[in-house]
Amino acid sequence: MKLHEYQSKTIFSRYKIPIPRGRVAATASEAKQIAEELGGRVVIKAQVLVGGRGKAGGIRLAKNSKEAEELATVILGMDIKGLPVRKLLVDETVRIQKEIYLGITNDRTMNRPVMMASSEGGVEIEEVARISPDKIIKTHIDPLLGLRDYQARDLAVSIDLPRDLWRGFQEICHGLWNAYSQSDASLAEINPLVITVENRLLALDGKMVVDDNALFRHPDLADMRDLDVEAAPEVEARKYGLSYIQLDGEIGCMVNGAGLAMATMDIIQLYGGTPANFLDIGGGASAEKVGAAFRIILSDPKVKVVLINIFGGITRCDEVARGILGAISEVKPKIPMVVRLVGTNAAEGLRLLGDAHMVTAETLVDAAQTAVRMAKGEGR
Amino acid sequence: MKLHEYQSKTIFSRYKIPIPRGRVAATASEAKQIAEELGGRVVIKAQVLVGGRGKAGGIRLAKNSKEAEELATVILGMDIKGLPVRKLLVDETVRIQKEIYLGITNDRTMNRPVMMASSEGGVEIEEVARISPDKIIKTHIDPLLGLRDYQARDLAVSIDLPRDLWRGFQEICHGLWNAYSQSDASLAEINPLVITVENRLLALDGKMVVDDNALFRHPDLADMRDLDVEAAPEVEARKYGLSYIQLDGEIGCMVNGAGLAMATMDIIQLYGGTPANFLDIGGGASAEKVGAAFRIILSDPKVKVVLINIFGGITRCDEVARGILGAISEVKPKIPMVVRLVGTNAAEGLRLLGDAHMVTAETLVDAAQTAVRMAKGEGR
Amino acid sequence: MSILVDKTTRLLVQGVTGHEGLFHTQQMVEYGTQVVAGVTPGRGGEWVLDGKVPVFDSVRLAADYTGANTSVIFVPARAAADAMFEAADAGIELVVCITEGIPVRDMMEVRRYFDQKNVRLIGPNCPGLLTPGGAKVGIIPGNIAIPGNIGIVSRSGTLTYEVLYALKMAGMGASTCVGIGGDPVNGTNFVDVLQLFENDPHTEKVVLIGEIGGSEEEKAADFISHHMTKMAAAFIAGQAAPPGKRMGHAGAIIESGSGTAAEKIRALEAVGVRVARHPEEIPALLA
Amino acid sequence: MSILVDKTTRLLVQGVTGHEGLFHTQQMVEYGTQVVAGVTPGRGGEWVLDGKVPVFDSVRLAADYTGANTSVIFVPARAAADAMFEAADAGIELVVCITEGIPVRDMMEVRRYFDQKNVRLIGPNCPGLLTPGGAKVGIIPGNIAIPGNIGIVSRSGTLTYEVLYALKMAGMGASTCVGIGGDPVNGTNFVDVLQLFENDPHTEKVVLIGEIGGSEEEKAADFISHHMTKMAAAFIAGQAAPPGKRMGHAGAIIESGSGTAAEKIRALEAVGVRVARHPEEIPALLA
Repeated sequence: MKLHEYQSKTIFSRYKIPIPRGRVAATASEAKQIAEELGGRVVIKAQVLVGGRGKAGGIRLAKNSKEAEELATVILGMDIKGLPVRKLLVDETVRIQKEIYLGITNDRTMNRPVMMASSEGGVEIEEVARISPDKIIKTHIDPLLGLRDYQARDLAVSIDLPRDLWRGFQEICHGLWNAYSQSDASLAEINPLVITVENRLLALDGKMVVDDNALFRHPDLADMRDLDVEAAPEVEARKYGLSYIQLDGEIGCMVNGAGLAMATMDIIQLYGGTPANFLDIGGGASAEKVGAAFRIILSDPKVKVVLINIFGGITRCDEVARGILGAISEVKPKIPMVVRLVGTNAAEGLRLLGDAHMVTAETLVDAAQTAVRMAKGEGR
Repeated sequence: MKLHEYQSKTIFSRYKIPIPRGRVAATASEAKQIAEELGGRVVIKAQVLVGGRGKAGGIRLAKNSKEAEELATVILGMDIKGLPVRKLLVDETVRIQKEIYLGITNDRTMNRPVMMASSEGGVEIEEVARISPDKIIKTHIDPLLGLRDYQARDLAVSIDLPRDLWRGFQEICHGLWNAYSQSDASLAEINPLVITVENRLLALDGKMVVDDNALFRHPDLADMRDLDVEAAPEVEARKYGLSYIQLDGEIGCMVNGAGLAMATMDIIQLYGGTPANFLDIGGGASAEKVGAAFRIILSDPKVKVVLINIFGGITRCDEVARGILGAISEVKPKIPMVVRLVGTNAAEGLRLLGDAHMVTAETLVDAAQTAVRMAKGEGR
Repeated sequence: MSILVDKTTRLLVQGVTGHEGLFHTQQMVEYGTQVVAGVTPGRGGEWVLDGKVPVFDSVRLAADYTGANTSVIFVPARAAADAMFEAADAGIELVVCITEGIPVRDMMEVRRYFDQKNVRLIGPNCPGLLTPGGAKVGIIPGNIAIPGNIGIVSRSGTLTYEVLYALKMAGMGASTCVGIGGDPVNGTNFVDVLQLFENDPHTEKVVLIGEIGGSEEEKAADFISHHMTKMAAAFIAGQAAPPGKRMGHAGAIIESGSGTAAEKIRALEAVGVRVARHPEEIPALLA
Repeated sequence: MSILVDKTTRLLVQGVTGHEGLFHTQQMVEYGTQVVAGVTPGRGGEWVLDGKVPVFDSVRLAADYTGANTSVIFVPARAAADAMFEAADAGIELVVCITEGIPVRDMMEVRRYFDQKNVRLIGPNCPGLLTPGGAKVGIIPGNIAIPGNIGIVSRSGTLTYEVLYALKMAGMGASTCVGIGGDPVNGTNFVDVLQLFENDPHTEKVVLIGEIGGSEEEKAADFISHHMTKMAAAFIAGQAAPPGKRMGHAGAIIESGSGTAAEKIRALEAVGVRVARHPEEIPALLA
């Protein structure tokens, strides 16, 4: 789960990481008032969970509170990469001497977190990694020991930070590590971490991504979720324990198991079709779950055919077939469907569906080819 | 550093360990007032840092607040094993179904903490260890992992705790572990941990010992130190960076190094004398340090001779000799002294002291035998 | 005839009285696996499955009484890390964790501890192990595979069943099928299992089923190139997956442009592995 | 001729610019030890001792530039654990920590980490190592010992000097003297060092200097009885010490009636170790 800049920075400040003075605003008049409190000159930042806010005009400098109000009105009316701007962060302005980078993420090759620092801050770290990878200094953190002080110091040494800033930098490193590990984050990033002309370190921008699986330990973080970020059907799917991702194609997919769901998308593509989504219905296949899956798939107007691919292992295929029939009688989809059932009691399941005049297939190849043909309007 | 019962229980309650309602009192009228608040019937417990308070009459039950005041007056007038009672803990009374034991200490053989539980609570754990060692269940805690939940559960299983109390017991185990590790304790003990007739778990008595070396991380705990516990000269010695322990003998010792200080006591005993103290003056031997050491040794009226045993390694013996002479001219001790210097520039040091008419010795054997003879009034 | 589990495996089930745990314990017993004990704290002294399996309050007690050497875990995600530590500390040699949705931080701690203790962990978020005709430890349906000489290792669940079933339909059997799970941080990886298959005299060919995310398939390719003599075929799921999106499995994500199916297929083909275009093609590639 | 340190030791000093660190670095250099680097964060690029020893900001940099393989630590107690982790993570093989007063919790974490990494730690709260005529790593005065064939291992500082000096006065020399320190949780213990002496062809006899507290002397007795062929003498300090009081060293305490000098002497004598009544008796016992 991604957190907004203002949420991330609030968490950082709890861990003693210095951030600019500022507050979040939902209206232009709030923005004006905050600007007044901060002395007029402020930076107004759209709070949307996508990169490239600046280029899209979502970050603007206001010279006084009146201008702050005007700019806030403009930015609150924007959509950035499809996401509506509902909140603004109004921060004091800062005079910058230098921008550096500091972040933590999980390195899955090493099975441990890695802290990264770079003297090249203010640009995307992937960009730095591409152009000058030697400018990114990494130190892996032992998950049982946590960040050691010497590691933070080594980063300061390696990015050639002036010595009078080492102590403060080390404290920020520890703050970021504590914020990261105590929030079960998978990313915590300060970019840029600036050195002001007054020679202070300040976290100008912040980003955190939290492990969804750990939200049960963090009800406060779970409450921060911004539903605007995700497509509505993805939110709906999660309610039913379904894993759904919308794509651009024409063939809707309903599959049990994530690997098999990917393989189903792949084979559709292999035979010249385009998958409309990834959808894993998980274990079992109750009429309720299948029904919800149908509704979600069909909410995408691009879908021309639905391909149902179920491997009956522990779940018996005849039960799955009955679930599908129940859901269909409720949802009444108006587009064709291809069903492939395989495994335990597959024959019985296919017979039940065939009796209901559904298109059935025995192999994955057959199912995919049929779906592709039907999507192209070629009939079975 | 040992903490009082009331201090330990305050810390426990911060870690969600249930304790009886109650408060600390320094006067009888305070005790009366607390008893009134608690409904009259209370238990009054002397806060002294020695075992056996109960047997000494330091723990009494009051049926009402008037009796609480009377008993408080009595107990505040007591000395228990030489320690004056300056504070009382006034706790609500509790109806007890069963007493169990729960504690953590460091197992130096295993280099890790060990949590111990026993169904035999309310008596000293050493006593249980002697009589029925199989009644003490132990689980070692990995210092990098901390207490795992299954370990707490295993203890509950092993001491045959009723199942409906497991959850609460596990929470107390975690609370005690957190109190222990976050306070840098070397002992944290709940004895007894009682099951009340209402079937609740309650920490009736508590004991904590904190690692002196870690007090720099815990200014709040350092403030809890009770200077009444230690003999005044030991407190004085710590001020000067000296390590001093008073004993019952006649020969005062001043030595550099803990091992050599013990060996000096041993050899005095070997030759029929009795050491009056352990004293390690540490590295160097400035006139100030030596002077403080003299004053502390001489504050013990039993001391008849002082034996100074210095190994000059990095420190040169002639410098030590000058320090001794300086201190002597200031303190002017009236009892005889035997000085042994060995190592770097020992000859020069001994010459300086001999010139000042002090008894000098070259070997430890000689020094010890001379001191013993002098203590017995046999002259050199 | 197999790796990791067989008829001599003495299995203990953590979370045996839960809905999932009990159902799959029955399946495992029916398959012929020696399920010697179950663990559910607070339920010690009971028996499940009509007196077939005794329940203990802790892994240590269960292991002491029954000599269990392998454990399979069905406890909820929030208790799973503790269950793994409990198994490792009780001297269990092989721990198979079926549980899905365990926080990554927990798994990093577990992995760190297991590495150092030299206890083998399979999973989490995996279907477990099946040695057809020998033992079933986990949730792979027993009836979709027959004994044989093909070793299968996979990050996926039903996709693996698909392959096992396709092999069975083609009259081909498996020595052991190992589901290593779809989480970004897990225990045993492809290379570990390939090594075991390479050393197993009864495995003649291997099938690797990978997916997008991470670089374990690339490491497997490297291992195959330098250390394997046996024939290998593979399938990689996720060719049609978009970047930056988690495809169901926590580990199945293309990040910063790396971990794509194309890269993995290239790496495997470069070392002579035959990569199937779809799962049903696997039997033909092994023929 | 020695164990652990000799003329080939490439030594790095952590805390080299502090008062103690600088003084003892000079002593070590004068003794002939190869001190190749010092570390004080924030002082990298400077030189100490008239340009003899370069200072680095971190152990990793120092080790990379100078090939240091051994480190001696003089940093304050609150930074000592971090210094030990830093040394271990930088690939230093032998870490000698002189610092006194380190919290026990820190040392338990350090010990746990070092055990697993297989890095050798001597100390903390110890005088370090002296191989007379070879190298001095720590604070043992160089002039109180001569080269020879007696291995010495001790929990104490000045008491050890006393023994070294007594041996020198008797014309007897040491192969290596190892001060393992007086803390309750430390790195290398008696048994580890005895094992090294047993395997060292140039050590013919050993002296063990113990004290009250713990049970390392008993373990040493057990080891001597089963694994040592070389002659051993010992002295145990604290026969006159009262129970329940810490005698200066954090580890020197008789707790719950165990860890007494009498027990330890009994254990050693029972396996044929000659135990001196006082330190000056040692040379006679070895003759």
